[in-house]
Amino acid sequence: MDTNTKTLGEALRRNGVTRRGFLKFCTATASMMALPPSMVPAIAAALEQARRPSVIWLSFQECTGCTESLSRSHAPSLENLIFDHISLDYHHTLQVASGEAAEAAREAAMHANEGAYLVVVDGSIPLGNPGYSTIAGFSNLQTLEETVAGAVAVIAVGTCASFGGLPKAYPNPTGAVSVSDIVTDKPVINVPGCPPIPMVITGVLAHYLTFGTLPELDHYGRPKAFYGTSIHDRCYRRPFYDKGRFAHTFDDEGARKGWCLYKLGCKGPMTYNACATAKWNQGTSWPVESGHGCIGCAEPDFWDAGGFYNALSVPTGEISRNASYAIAAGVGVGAIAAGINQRTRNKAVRQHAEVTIEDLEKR
Amino acid sequence: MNEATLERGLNAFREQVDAPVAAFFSSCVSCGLCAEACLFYTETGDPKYTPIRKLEPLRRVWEQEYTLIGRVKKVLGLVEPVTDELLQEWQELLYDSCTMCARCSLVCPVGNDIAYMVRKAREGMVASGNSPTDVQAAAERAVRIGSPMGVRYKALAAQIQHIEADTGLVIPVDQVGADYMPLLSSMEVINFPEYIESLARIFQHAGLSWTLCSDAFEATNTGIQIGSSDIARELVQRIVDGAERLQVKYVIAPECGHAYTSIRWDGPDLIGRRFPFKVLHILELLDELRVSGRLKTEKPSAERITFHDPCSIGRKGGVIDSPRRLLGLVSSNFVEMKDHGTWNWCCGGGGGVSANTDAEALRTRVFRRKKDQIEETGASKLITACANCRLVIEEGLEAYNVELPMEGLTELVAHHLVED
Amino acid sequence: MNALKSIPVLVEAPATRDFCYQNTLPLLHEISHALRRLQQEQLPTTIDLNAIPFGPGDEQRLLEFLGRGEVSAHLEALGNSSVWESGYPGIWFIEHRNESGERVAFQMEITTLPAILATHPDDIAESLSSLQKALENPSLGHRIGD
Amino acid sequence: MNDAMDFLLWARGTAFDVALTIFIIGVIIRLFEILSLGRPRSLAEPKGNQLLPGMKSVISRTLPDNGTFKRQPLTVIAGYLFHIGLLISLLLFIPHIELFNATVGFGWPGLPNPIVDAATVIAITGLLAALWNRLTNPVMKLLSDKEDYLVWLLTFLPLLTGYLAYHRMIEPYPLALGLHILSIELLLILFPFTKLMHTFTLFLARWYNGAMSGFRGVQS
Repeated sequence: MDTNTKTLGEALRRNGVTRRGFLKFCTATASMMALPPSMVPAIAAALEQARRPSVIWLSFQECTGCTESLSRSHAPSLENLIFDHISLDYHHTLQVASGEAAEAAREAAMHANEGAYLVVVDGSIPLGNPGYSTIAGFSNLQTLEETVAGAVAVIAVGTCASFGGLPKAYPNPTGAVSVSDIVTDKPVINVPGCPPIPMVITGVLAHYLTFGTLPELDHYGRPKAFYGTSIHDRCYRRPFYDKGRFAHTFDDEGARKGWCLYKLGCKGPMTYNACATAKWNQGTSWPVESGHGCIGCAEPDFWDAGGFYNALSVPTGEISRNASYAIAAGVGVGAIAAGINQRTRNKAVRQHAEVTIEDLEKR
Repeated sequence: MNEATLERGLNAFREQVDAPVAAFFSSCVSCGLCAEACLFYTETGDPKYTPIRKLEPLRRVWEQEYTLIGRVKKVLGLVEPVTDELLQEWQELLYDSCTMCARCSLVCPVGNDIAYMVRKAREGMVASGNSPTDVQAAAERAVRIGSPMGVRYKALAAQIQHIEADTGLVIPVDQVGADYMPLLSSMEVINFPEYIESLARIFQHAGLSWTLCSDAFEATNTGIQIGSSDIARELVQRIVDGAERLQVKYVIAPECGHAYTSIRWDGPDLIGRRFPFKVLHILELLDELRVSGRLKTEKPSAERITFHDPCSIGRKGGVIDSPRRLLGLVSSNFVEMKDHGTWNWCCGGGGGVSANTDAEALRTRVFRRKKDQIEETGASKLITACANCRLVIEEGLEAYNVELPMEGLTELVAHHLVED
Repeated sequence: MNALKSIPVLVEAPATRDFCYQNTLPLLHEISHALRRLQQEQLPTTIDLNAIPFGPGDEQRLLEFLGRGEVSAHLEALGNSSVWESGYPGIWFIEHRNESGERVAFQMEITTLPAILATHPDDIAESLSSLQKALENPSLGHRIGD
Repeated sequence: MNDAMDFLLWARGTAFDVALTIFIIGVIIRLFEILSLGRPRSLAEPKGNQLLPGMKSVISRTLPDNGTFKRQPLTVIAGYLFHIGLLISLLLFIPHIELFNATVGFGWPGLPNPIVDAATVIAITGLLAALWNRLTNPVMKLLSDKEDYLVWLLTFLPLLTGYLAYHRMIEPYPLALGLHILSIELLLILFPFTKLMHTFTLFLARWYNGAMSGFRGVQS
């Protein structure tokens, strides 16, 4: 419990971190939080005073991909420094304890940090039948409601927790819902992505750790620092889009030359995430750079949004088929309308009463 | 006996809607550009004279009877019906303030032939008893007496006698087997007998066989002006009968705008068959004679002259180049008006307006455009090829106190003939 | 399946120094504006290169374009860091790596001297007192913080 | 939370199918209604050909005559700005071409976005000028009924929402895109039953006018 009362500044100095090392740490943190370099002094000042929060990590209907993403940064790194400084008191994939001991750890953390701990959730919550997903005999809904009650805020990590994700995709057999569908009385930060970029997860934690506040959020509850710009607007292939240079198949000249993938169904224009700058695998590459369009995984209902390989502007229905039916129907109804018109006029012609000079004047 | 009623009018409107009318009404986006082509708007600035607006009654019938959505709207009571009051109000717009000059048909960006529709709309106006009484009276005279001005053959015969006595020319009448049968307008018999004299001189000069027809000399057709195909048919039939009786090869339309339209373009459709003779405008005939070298004329005169294109002959009839070639034959100082040929401005008296006393004040007012156009040329003489235009312009110039001699083109050519 | 093999999984950086389609050219313009600001108003600028959406090869082209100048510094604090002045004096690169050699930050500073190189006043004070202590008792050694 | 996306999916799915079906059926009905009324063949001896002058008018009426232009420059210029801007942004914007490609099975090259963006601004400016003209020009004011203003709005909305969506001025983006698509669907649904039909019928109208003039040997 000693670490809980110590500030980060003290902890770092105790670990022999120099002022240059601390400045470097702050620079890296600013970069990670996607904040401008001018924020570094403020970050330094805040971090000096930052206190270690308790974090409880709940996993519901999920594939563990989010945890995998986060733990990709396995080597000792700045992320680790942050995790050294948070108290990850419950995470059933990562923690050593299991069974009743694990649940006891959760309850202890909740009790000790009442009103001050963070809850991280990955996975969606089934409402169709509570039996679809349970932990220690409790339904996900029960666990969530109980854990969130004393939390200061909830971070919904991954698209399943943020928007329902794959479990919620049509026809949504489990009646899956997102965290924010249930938690309405606490701040919920959504960190969507399938999986989310590890740097984004840690960036959000770092923000809370650094400033003790929640980052500015967009309409979907996502931190604006990472989700403020669309993939399209930050894409290095954007100039090709503006110039009208497109790959039409995955093996044509355009694809080889790295032209825009819009026509191959890239969802970049409607997807807000930091992939284009944060990149993946320690900055190695990201989907568009690897030659595949964005599938829009950080957006609600991306599974149902009309196919990964259909251009964004193309309607989801079978237009050509519908159009041909409509043409057939149009010709049919049109023929009837034409018949009515001809009948009307023929009748008028038949009813024509010859105009003679006697009846020019109205009597 | 029949009676003019709203129902008959509506039925006539219904009869008149064809594919062009439907396409025209479907295409109008109320841009108002047709107003800028209309004398009655440009000279008064009153938007009610916007050409397309004059067709509101016909448009309503089209919408309510010939479109699915219109029929639905009609059932739901969302459209305004065509009523007696509407037609009474629109009489001024369709008769007093429209000469069917078709200038609007030329400017419409979506291609609406508005004059075509005004002609059709007048059928409904006639059938519902909403045509001007003056034009009605003219039609009555045309049908009963044989000429809208009440001119009988007796009067023409007297003119013929005069001319023959004065000039020694021969004017053949009712000669079976002649090649050419010229028609006259009663205005020429009464106001401009020099036209008849010129005809005689030209035919003699060119050595053509021709004849007038004692029971079909009147070319004007009040049926076309008032907008009744039934009356127009009766009047056209007289000419066809006369021409067939005399077995002529050519019927020559006189210097009269709508007469050319009625016999040349509408005639065959009115009587429902092709003519066994050809119809030419007198200017077309003169141009043919010029081409074949049968017109020998003296040196062109240097007097500055200008030419007024009658709408029915030029813009609506396609006789635009012939008069200019003839003018070149007789004048070395011919100046065009700013807007001429297809783009000519109407004299303001066509389409029955000159026969309609209700329209007199308005007609004089809008004549200002023609007056300005003429004055701009600085010409000392105005030539035209329509007796009606000539009368309207003479009256108009008088109203604006402008002194300018006028002459018909046929007379002008006749005066320049030289006999060897 | 031949076609599949021909798809380049990683788009190779074009060999040319063609900046037209990439983000390098606008960045270079921004740098030149920053340099002018430094010259005229003595205002330094820091650019986080991680936040620039570079395409394949862009970073390499930028580094090649600017080249290396006469100053390089090596820093050992929470892993290695390199600081060097580009071929254009006043344009500095600062690359921070963590203990396992992964890059954690990559910045460009348009300034006279990057802040991280200058010695902090508190460190000077501590340095002075440590030195004095060491002079009093030379066996204490030379390192701060020990 | 997911309302905007649901809305977009609905707009791109069911709503689009419904709108397109109504549009196609409606336009065909309208064309049948017009053509079924026929045009009697004239018995008069023709002085000219009908086909060529008809075709010529279809093209030549695109240009205003000099007199009209001088008298109503605003109507003419606003009309041009709007129509040219609309055609460029409708037909040469790449996402739109992809939509046509999916509907009719073929596409064509597009224009770079900054040009399309400028064209959209031009079209919007043209439409605003046209509205101002309609409200102030006495002739247009008298001629215009509710339908004219409805048609203006139906045309304006897709341009406006398209512009706002492209520039991310409505958040979230699915809502912006959905509104844009919905505004087009409104346009499609009402298209066959309003003056918007002039898009198709003006070709008929111009042809009839040109052909009837050509028959009499006059240039129209």
